[in-house]
Amino acid sequence: MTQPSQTTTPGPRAAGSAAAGTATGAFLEVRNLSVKFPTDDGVVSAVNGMDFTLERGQTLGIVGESGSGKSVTSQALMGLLKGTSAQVTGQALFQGKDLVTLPEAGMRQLRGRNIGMIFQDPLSALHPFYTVGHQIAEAYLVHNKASKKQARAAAVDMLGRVGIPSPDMRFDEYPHHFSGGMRQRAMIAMALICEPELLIADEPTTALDVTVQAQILDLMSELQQETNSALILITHDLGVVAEVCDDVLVMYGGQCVESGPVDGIFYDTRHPYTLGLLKSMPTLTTKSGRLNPIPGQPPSLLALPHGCIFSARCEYAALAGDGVCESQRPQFTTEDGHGSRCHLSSEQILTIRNSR
Amino acid sequence: MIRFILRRTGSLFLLLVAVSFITFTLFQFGPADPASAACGQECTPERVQEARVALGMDQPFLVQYVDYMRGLISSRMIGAPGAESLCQWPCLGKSFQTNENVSDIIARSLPYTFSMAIGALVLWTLSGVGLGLLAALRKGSPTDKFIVGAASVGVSLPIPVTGLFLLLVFVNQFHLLPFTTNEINSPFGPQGPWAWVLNYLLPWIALAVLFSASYIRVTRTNMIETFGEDFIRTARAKGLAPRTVTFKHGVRAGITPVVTMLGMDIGLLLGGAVLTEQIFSVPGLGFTAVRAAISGDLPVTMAITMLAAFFVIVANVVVDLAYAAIDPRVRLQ
Amino acid sequence: MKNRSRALALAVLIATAATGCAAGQTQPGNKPSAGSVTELAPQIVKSGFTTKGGNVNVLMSSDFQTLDPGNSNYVQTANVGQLYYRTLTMAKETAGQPPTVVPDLATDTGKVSKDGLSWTYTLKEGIKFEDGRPITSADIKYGVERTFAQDVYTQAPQELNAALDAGGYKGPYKDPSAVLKAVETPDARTVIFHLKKPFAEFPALASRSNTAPVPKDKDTKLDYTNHPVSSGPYMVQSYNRGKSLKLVRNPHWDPATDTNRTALPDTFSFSLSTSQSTISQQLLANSDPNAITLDSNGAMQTSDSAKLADPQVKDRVASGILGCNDVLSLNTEKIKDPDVRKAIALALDRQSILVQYGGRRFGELEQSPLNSKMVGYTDPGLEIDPAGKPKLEEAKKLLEGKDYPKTLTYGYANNRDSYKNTGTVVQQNLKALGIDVQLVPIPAPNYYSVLASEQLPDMGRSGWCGGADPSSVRTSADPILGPNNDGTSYGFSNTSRYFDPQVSKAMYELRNTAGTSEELGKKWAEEFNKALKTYPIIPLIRSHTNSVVGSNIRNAQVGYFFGGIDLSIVGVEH
Amino acid sequence: MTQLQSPAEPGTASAAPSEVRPAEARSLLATAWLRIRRSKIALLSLCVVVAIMLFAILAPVLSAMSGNDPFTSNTSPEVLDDFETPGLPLPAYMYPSASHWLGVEPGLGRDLFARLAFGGQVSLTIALLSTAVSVVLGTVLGAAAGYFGGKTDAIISRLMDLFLAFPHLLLVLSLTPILQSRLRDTPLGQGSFLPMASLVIILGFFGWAYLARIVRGQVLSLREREFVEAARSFGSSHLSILFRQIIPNVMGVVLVYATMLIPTNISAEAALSFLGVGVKDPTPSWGQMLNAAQAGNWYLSDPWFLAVPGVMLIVTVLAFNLLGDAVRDALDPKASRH
Repeated sequence: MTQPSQTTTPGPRAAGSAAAGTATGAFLEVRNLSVKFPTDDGVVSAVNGMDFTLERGQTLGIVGESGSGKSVTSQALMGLLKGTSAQVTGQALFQGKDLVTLPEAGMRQLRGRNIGMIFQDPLSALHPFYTVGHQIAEAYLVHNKASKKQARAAAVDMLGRVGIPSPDMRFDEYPHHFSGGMRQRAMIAMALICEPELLIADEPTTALDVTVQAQILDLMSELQQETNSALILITHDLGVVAEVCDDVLVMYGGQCVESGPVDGIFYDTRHPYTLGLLKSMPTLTTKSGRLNPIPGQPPSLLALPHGCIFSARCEYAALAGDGVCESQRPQFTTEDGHGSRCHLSSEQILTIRNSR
Repeated sequence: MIRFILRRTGSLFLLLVAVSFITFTLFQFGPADPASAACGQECTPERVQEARVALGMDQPFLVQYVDYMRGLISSRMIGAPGAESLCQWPCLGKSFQTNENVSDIIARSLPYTFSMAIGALVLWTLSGVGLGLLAALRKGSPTDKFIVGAASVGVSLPIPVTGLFLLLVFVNQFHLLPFTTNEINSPFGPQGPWAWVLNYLLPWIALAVLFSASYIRVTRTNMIETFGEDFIRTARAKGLAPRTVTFKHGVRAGITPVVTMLGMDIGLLLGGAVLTEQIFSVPGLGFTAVRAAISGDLPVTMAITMLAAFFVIVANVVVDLAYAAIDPRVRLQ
Repeated sequence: MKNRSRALALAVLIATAATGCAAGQTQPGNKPSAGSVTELAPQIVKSGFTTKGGNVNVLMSSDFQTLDPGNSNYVQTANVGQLYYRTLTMAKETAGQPPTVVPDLATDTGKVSKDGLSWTYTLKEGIKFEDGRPITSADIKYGVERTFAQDVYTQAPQELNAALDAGGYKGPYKDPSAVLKAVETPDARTVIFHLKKPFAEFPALASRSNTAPVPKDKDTKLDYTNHPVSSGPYMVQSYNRGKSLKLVRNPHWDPATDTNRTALPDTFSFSLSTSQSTISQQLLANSDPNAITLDSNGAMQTSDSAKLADPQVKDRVASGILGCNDVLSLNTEKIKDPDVRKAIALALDRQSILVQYGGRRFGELEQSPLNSKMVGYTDPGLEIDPAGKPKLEEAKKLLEGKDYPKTLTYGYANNRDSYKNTGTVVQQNLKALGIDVQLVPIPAPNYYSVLASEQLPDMGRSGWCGGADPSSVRTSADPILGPNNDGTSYGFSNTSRYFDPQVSKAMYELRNTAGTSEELGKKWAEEFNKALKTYPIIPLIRSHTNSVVGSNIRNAQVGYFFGGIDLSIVGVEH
Repeated sequence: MTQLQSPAEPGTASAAPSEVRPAEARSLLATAWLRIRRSKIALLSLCVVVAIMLFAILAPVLSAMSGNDPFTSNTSPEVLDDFETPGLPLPAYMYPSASHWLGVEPGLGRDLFARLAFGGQVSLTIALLSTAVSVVLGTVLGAAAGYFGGKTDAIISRLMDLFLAFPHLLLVLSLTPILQSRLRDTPLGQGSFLPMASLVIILGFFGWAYLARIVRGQVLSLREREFVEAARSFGSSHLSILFRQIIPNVMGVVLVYATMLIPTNISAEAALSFLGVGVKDPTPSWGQMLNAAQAGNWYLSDPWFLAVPGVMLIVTVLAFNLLGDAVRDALDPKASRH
């Protein structure tokens, strides 16, 4: 990574648009996706109108603080919210099928085979009572007509591919016998055993230590290239994003506040929140860069503000004038495949960026 | 594993010694004097003294205790000088009331207690776990609310009230069920399994209502918690069928606290369901123990108390082993 | 549950279960005016039956404490014992009457020497044990010897032994060389008993189970209960403790030697663990036409009493008065003034107490703990109302200007509600006299030893079942209010601690007086009534028993002494 | 010091889901109260509990209003049948009427309303006091075991094992008469105090082990927390740390357990008195009334006699149970979210 420059030069991999365009026939197209949870205390609006598209071979990073709705988005895509009290609206077209309206039975066919998912904490995400191998073979058996022996062979092979030494022996071990990194490799093996076209990784490295993080990220990139699958990487670690992603989507309060090619986000930042995120990174060159919270509290999802969701914490809200930030929700405006949701003009943003 | 079992057996032994010693000691301070109970209205001090000899109560306290405990290790002679008789191992003494071997009394009472325990157990486990699971799966639905409400009422039903109510309605008023008879104490008896079921149905229901209510609550809470676990999400993300997710991944993990509870309850119940046996006149261990406690029959009280404690402790060990079978993480230790 | 304790000690009988009734006389619906019911006629179910054969099912809520005649103080054992052991004489039951003493193994009820100190019995010929061996005088003597080993047999009956001049004899076990000189066996058919003092009722003592023959080589000591060797019409075929007992005919029993037992059924099957409520429901519903019960009070619960008048049930109720009665015993050392004791007696609402015992079907109010059927009985003429109504004004008048205890304790055995409830009624009644009564529960098994100890409550319910000879005044009067062995103080079972220099001395002297039962009975009754008029005890309830039997059962009578169906004459239609 | 205490976050309160509401630093009890107020069932059960308490407390007043007391018997033939079923109340007296609000009992003809009210006093006093005994014993012993560790812990833990393994009811059955005979000559053993004192001691003594186990677990983790470390470094004594730092921080768990223990103890009193070893006539308690209903099979001919204490007992236990659930949900949101 070099120093951020002011010129926006979309990287070669940023061909696909992350904007709200109508790229009909896209591999994955999400339109106006919203998720609400009714609770005792009122309706929690976790995701409020997400739009993005993704093509095979691409990696999309979704970034945001905890509670910004990124995990809920991924779960909505996996159909994991079906059968719960969550209300999911909008569209998520995956190879033409709408994942939002697809019934559970249909969704189940896709899960694991077409869409794989890697979870944050592999220790809790793996079943403690079954061997690692069993759990991977099980994933294989759901979608393949195969004998247990074949499933075992496939699982052992996969364990080997994700870099687990003597996989045949480790097959019969339990998750608690594995180290953290090994467990995450096993998780990845499980997610990839049916070679899905779309892989969603929900904070895959958060629970791991730094050296292992890098190995896991490398492994994921490698495997993605091998299978030419699409990858959604959910993280709050901008370092990870910079390293792996083609496009980036920044979430705040259940909304996308900025999205675009990775270089654009880093060097042509267009939203004060993203700026804040970047500013809070100690240095971009260290991989351990964690987000230090921006002053103030994230908005209550029970009652979102009428104006810009970020206005309460935005240092520059006054610059827009007329209290427009407090009263009016800004539109998502796209320019060169790089969009943001802010009342400030690009000049004002530029000034702010330069003044840092 | 062997060390684990050895250690548990060791502590089991110590606990039993403690339990027996406490029971034995307490009895010495009891208001009921078995010796003077033996001769009733003509209890001259001389006769009481003779009765003490007959019951072996003329010996010092510790000698009595050691003698009693010796019977657990080998056969021993019991009785007044010149009229001793052999008490076969395991010797739990002889009843002050009938001079019967206590082990025979216990052997006689056990089938009743087993009959009570088994049926109630099956009834409440099936209904408790089943309804708890159903409520967890339908969380928030009217079904769930109804089950939770019924469970709240269920745990609040004291056995004496339910027991007497069941007797009043089913036996006395509407003659739907026969009076419990002590002739039946196993499903393999001459009267057949159906008579056995009818005979014990009311006590089973009285027990099961209370127990299944708490099983519903524990199952529901644990299953809801388990269904919220990450590994359930993982299982769904693999594309597993809901049934597989629920039972193979969910129930297996969520059922462990229920297994613990079940083990402890079995242990408790095998020691005799005192209240239920009393209300339905089932001469199991609890019933026998109450009779013995009232009439000052120390050997019987002692033996049943120890046996009950033994069941609880063994149940503890079995629960631990079951845990190890269910949860591989426990095997490590 | 309430009637669990069937430990009716035989000789100096404890009345723990003291209930009875006779439904015969009173018509349901026609409420008798208070006081009109003095005694209810006994009812025998279908008497005059003579057909042999069949099986009788005897339902019991728990096992016999013992079947060993040498270790039994229990009426149930005595009742079933008629079937498998015989004694020198026998107390033959007649419903509603004290039993009559008749010869059994002996040819007569005993020949007394002139000084009244020796009784001689001659055994009948042809009497045999179940193994065919003839019964000899040695077997009788050994039976008596065993009952001296009280350190082995805690329930060994002692009335006979107490009368014998036995020295310090302690039974055949501890010191096998010791000899019981008080019983002599000059030949195989003669038994002579030597007494300390004359005892006119000795034939009744000879009917006690002490004189049941026990073959020495078959004595298994405490295990003898598992198979007592039969000398009677039936023998033990199988005995499953706590569950069942089966008696079958003893082939060596010769009916020619035994006119007391009709022994009609071929077998008796005892079920030993059916709950009381089940027994009463089964009998009321006639679900087993061959069934009877030996449980006290016919296993009836208080609330079952209304069903006894049911037409389906009425003809199957055997009922009769019992020898047992309950009194309220006052501690005369605490309540010294006879007027105060009389005031307490007058203030009692005995009718309410009867209700606590289950009402008129289960007992009747009595004016004396002695029974008018006893030989030599006279009425004491107490001023308590025969109908049980309190005489509060008279009571208050008696107390005027007196200094009397303002708080008293009432002790009761904690095994029956009627005892406790009696206390509640007493508490209520005495409140009117300004006396505060506290109820003190006492563990039932130790009740009488507490009454004999320093913890004696000021008042207590006490029971009495007729003594060694239920037809004799003496064997009741002496233990209830008599002095101790040397005449210097109150006697051991005299729970009111009554001791009057004159009256007690007279009683003491009567003990040494020889004479017929009738002569002595009158004298005893006279002294006893003198004592009674100072109200050391207040007569309460005489018990009745109702025992419902199955519809095939014949000759069912309730024994005055046994309180249950008399097994020696019962029969069954088959 | 005070500052160190205030952020006390006793494990239970920290679980407020961050997606729902910002974690505001509300006090434990205030939060709990807010939650209880929001639940209709919790409010209703609270009202019922308060009403039952008042009923018991006001027993002398209420029964005086009805013109009866719990001890006066009335066995006159106008009240109780004296022939067909001797002792059974005549219909006019069996059921509620103006003179006897809940009718009279069979056998002795005492006023059922007065006995129910006074019985409530006895039953509830026993349940509350024995709960208090268990809670104090359990908290102190559990906290001591967790805090001091080592030998203290070993001894207390073994003791807990022993208490949990013992067949309680059997032991209590043989223990209660012993205790009662010991207490008889002490001030505690006078009149109706006797059964109450013995039951309080026995139920209290047998209820602590389970709570102690829970508290011990909590304290084990608390012990390593900063504020305890800090107090220790300031040189506070063990006792002061135990009572000022540790125990206040386990009060949430203790409160939850206590509210659940009350109905258990109400049932236990009923069970023991029913078996005849607890409260005995003439002292009324709900268990004693059940015992009286079963004695002589009265409940078969007079079911109302069983219904009065039975329904009262069920309603009370149910109300306390529901309240206990509400308190637990309120204090332990992790459990309540389900």
